[in-house]
Amino acid sequence: MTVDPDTLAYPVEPAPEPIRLLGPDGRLVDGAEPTLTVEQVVAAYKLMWLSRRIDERAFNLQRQGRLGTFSPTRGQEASVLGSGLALRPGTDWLVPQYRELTAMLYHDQPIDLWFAYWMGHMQGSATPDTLRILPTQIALAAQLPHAVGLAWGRKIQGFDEVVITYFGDGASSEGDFHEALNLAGVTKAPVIFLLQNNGWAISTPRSKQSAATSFAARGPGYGMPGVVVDGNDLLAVYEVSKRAAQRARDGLGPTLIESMTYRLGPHNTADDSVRYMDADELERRELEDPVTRVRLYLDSHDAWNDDDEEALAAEHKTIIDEAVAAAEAHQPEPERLFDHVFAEPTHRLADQRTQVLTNARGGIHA
Amino acid sequence: MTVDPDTLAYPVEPAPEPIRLLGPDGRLVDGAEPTLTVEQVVAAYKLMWLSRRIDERAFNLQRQGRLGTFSPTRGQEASVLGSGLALRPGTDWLVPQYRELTAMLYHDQPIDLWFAYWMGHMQGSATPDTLRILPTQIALAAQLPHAVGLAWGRKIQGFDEVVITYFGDGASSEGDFHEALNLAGVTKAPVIFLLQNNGWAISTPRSKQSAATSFAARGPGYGMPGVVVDGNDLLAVYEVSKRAAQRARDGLGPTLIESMTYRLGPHNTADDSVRYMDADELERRELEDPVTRVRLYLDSHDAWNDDDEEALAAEHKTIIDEAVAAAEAHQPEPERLFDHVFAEPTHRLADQRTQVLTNARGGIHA
Amino acid sequence: MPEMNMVDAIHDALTIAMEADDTVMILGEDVGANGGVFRATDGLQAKFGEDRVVDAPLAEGVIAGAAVGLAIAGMTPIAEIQFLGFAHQAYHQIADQVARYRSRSQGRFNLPIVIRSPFGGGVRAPELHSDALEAQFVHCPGLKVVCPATAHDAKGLLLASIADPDPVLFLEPLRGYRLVTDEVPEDAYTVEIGKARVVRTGTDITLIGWSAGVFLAEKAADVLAKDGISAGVVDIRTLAPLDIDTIVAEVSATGRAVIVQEAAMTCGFGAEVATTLAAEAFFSLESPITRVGAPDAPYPLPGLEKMYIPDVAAVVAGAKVAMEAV
Amino acid sequence: MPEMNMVDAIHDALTIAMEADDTVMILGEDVGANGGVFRATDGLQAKFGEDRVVDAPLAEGVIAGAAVGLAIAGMTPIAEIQFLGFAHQAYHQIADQVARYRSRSQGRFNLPIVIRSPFGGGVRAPELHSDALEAQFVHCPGLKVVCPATAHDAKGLLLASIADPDPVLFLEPLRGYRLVTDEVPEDAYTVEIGKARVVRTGTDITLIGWSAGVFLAEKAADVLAKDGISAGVVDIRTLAPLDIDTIVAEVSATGRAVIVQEAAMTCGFGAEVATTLAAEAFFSLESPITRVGAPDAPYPLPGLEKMYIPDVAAVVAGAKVAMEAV
Ligand SMILES: Cc1ncc(C[n+]2csc(CCOP(=O)(O)OP(=O)(O)O)c2C)c(N)n1
Ligand SMILES: Cc1ncc(C[n+]2csc(CCOP(=O)(O)OP(=O)(O)O)c2C)c(N)n1
Ligand SMILES: [Mg+2]
Ligand SMILES: [Mg+2]
Repeated sequence: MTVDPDTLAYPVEPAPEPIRLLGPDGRLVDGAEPTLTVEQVVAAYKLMWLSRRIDERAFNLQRQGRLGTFSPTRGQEASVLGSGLALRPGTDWLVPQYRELTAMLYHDQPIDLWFAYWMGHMQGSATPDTLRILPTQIALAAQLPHAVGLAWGRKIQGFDEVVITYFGDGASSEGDFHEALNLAGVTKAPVIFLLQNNGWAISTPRSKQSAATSFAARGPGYGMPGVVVDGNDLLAVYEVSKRAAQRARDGLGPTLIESMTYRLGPHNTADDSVRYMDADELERRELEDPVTRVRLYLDSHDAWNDDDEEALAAEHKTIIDEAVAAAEAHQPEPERLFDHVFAEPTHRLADQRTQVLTNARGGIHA
Repeated sequence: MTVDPDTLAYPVEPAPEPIRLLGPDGRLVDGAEPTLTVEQVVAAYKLMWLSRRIDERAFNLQRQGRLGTFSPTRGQEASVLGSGLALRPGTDWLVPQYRELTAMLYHDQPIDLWFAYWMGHMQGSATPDTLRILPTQIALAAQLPHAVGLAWGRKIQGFDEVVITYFGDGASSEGDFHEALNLAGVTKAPVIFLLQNNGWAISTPRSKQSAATSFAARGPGYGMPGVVVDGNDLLAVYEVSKRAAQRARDGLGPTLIESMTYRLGPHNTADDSVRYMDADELERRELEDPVTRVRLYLDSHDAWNDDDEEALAAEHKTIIDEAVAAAEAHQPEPERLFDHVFAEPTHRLADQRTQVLTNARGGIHA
Repeated sequence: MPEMNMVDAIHDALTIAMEADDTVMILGEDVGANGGVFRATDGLQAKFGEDRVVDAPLAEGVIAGAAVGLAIAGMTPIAEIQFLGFAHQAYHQIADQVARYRSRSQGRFNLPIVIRSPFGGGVRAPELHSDALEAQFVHCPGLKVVCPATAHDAKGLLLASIADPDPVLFLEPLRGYRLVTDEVPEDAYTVEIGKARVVRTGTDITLIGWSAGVFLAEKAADVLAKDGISAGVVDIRTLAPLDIDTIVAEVSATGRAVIVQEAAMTCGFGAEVATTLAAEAFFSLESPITRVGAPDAPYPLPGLEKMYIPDVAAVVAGAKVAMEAV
Repeated sequence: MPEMNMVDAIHDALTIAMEADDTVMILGEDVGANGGVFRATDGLQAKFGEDRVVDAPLAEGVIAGAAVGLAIAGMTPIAEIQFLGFAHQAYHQIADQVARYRSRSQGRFNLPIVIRSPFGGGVRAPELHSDALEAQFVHCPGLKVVCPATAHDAKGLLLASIADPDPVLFLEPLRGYRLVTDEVPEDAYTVEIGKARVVRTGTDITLIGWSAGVFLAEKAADVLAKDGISAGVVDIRTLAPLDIDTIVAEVSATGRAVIVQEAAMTCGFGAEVATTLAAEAFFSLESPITRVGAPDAPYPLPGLEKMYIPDVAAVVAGAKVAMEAV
């Protein structure tokens, strides 16, 4: 027993230094021992660029009125891909929010469906059965309980699968965050909570989101470790995620990873971030661009050159052109409104379906 | 920056020792320096007994069908009173759940209204304007956001007031807990979160409620310190609460206190705890009864004797008899259904009111 | 056939479902050693183990939300919300996740979830334990809402709900748990979701209810019979989907209808029934449809609940109004 | 009188209220430097300070729940929920705390809270941003629900809501924010909560709507006029309390009614209006009341929303059905 009543069993402490293997200059930090091979890093680098180019195309399409409101992953490619790489596509599960494109690409997300979804075509929601990615989640943090249930349910059935779920610094304030992490702790669910701290929730800065010096400090309050990593360092994010996945597979339960990254631009296509973001800060952050960092690393290994870069750009253009064309080819299929509400439509729904499909207008009367 | 990817910035650590000044044997722990005077402890002791006797009476009345389902405070008197003592009745605010009778008594809760409420009389809800106790809250943890808003709102207006809110280990799993503590951290609201860890949420043991080794570990995740105290030690609970109140007044914001106590009996009058509670464990816990502990302490100071005890019992009997009689004198006042829905009843409500008050039956037709 | 009360019938259905299918699991507050605060899951944890009957942490949101993930994982989760009032803590998960997941994934992820919850008043419970909130959930596309009024239907509809590939909110009338007793077949059987039950036919007026409202309607029909009024009773039984045809058929025969809901009047499920009925049986109606319900006030403390929730006299009074209007 | 769009009218009301009363404060997501995602609070933080215009952490439950405490503390909180769909995350606080606190404390603690939120579809927003969920809140005793359809009413009703000693859910038609423009007096004024607005009188049929439903009703009335049908339009304006007398008066004159809701049909607010209207105007009704609304399916992705939410043609079609039935 402690007798001093001034004892704070859990004082507020300064934020820890994030784990980093690769510096913004593309050099390994002293003592760093990355386990990703250079070939793997090359593959990752390609995906990061693909992701960024899809982002750019989507942004342009939105400006042309050909795509709806969407949130780019720009700046967070290392954060989402480094973690996604630690899981096995088709075996392990990705439970996304909406800003994890790079990880989804690694886990076989069809690009045309991605475009279709953000264009507002419901066809984009119909993903292949082999894809172990849950639907994009618009309600912040609402996917966290799903991730826990999924991980727990697969574990109950004896499967050796890991679930990773992504969410932002803003979403971490929702009650769902708390309830989900607490249940994960109790059930020792094999799940990784990848908190992408990108500094902003739309216009709300990190400092107003929580007085916690680190979000990862919340882990022990649920009986799980909290890890802080440089989210713009692909190698570091991979290493900590790999370890979290291993712990999950070993029956040691969940891990909370706070990935320190930065949103390099507006929240989404509807956002005017000039209203609240400091231009100098943004410029400074651009220097920590996770894609550049990997390029510098590959340069130092003579594993990539400008010709490769050009070839890649051309390849990506083709891929994206095709995906966009496929996505834009979708026609409205109004039956999609009705056919997946239940396995069998109710009488009422069947009547409403007839009305909508018969008349070329919106809504119904009764 | 940290280079070792095995670094867990926040590992799961064993629970800390709670702060204790007074042992179960009624002796001060070596080095303990309580600041409550013996006279104050005598006054507290009386309240603890009053609380326990009200509990007992209520339990009996329930068994006779004269009172509804209610949850006794038995075993948690030191936990709620020690903390309640650190605040100023009529100045500071109590935001209760439903198991904080002893603290409410110190903060001037009229006993007859307490009985009336649990008897189901709406008159019991009409507390005097001077009482700084919010209504009993049945929805678990729902009062936590209110406590934060209240503390914050009084602070904005320049008042020097502190809010304490009570809730259980079970309630701590609700999303409201998380959202409230996080907002309190950000606003530096002068509020004390007094988590009564009594080992149970109805039949759910602490071990199934959370994998956290300590609930207090959650404090830093909201930018506030977490304190662990022996909740059956009146002196210790008082000391840590006093310090938390002082921090709040000093503008340092909220504190999370985990008060380690035990529910000495069933959850409520409808609960059959034999189904899930271990009888031996309960017996062992009875030995840590917080009331006995204070009596032993007073004995060692020659501050209380059996005559005092007898006189007190008689005094309490009179008080409780009177309160029960007053509570039972209430007649149903059906207008109470309608008159406090809005400042002015809507037309529809006024019509419904007439219907209910005119006809001696339940419900309405339209 | 054995007589059984409603909570035993529910217990029976849960046992049958868990025996028949390993993926069926129960999660909720106090469902384990305690067997649920009303004993609906009594002994099931001992029988099926801690993996299949789980005392969840106290958080309704994640009870419903984890059920989504469990269902995707291949389980058949039966979540218990201890009292329906606390389903508000999970409303975002129920309305926007549980109910919409099949549609969101365009058929890929169907969720065979049942959310069981007792609801309704009349047992002098503390605040927030007694509200009849069914309408708030019927107005959630993608969710079925089932409300049995007999032990027989409780068992058959619960087994149908568990077998249903889509999410069902299964609402149990708290005050009927032990009071309602009727004949319940021992074996497994299902009652079709989407079919109302004609409790009795009448010639003068039709009383329409669900859950505890049926208890009132039946008693009111007895009282009306003494006054020479022949009142039929329809138990809607499943609110979503609604079997309007049965209701229209009955009301077309009598020309008059009373709808009994326990909930606060405005925007209750009675309004939906009345509107649909008025649209479909407009020319058979001889008098305005009467609704019986609670006032538009928060559910009071126990001392006033008898004045708040509708009783038999209110249904009789409503029926007389409908009979008198020409 | 200046012309103003709806979001400017709301901004104007907020400014007036904050200037007039130091206790008025705004809290919500992105209401500060960003001025709200629709700019309803543009510049208010700069003007009134960070204590009075607060960027809350991202948690709707505690935005509503803290408002309870702030109100008890003597503040007049105006909480913004960024999109009504996310009020589900706060449903337990709104339905059981905000709405019931006065009654729970038997009059001691009244809560002068306004919860503002944009709602409804038609702007191709992402999932869960477009639902018309008003009925889920009308069925919460203790809550007022206000739904302006014009800039004029938005300002006047918002000022009335802020002045109201009780909680008001103030719902703003998202797609009308910039599209709806009308004359708005510069000074402070209030529009009474609980009074419907007769937009135009008709002789053949009455179209009844609220919020964006009024936009449709007005256009439909124009179309019907070309077909020789004289359609009146009533803007319900405040759903709770409901001004049924105005509606009954209009419908009694025409004998026919169409109710336009944007929400999914079943259990929407239209059912309440239809039921009450049918009960009170039974003998004037020449044909069944027709409801126009969305199907009972989750709100789709933008590509299908035009087929989902009712349009002018649907209202016209509904009116024709009501005209044809004899
Ligand atoms: C429950 C809920 N509340 C509000 C919103 C509106 N909204 C969309 S994104 C966003 C900010 C999210 O911030 P964060 O979680 O940090 O993720 P980021 O966008 O930075 O990746 C808000 C408030 C929402 N989608 N869901
Ligand atoms: C939101 C909510 N969910 C469920 C309940 C039902 N319930 C009442 S008390 C209780 C257990 C509470 O445990 P804890 O928070 O530890 O408090 P204690 O009773 O031990 O003081 C439960 C589940 C409730 N009142 N509110
Ligand atoms: Mg963010
Ligand atoms: Mg407890």
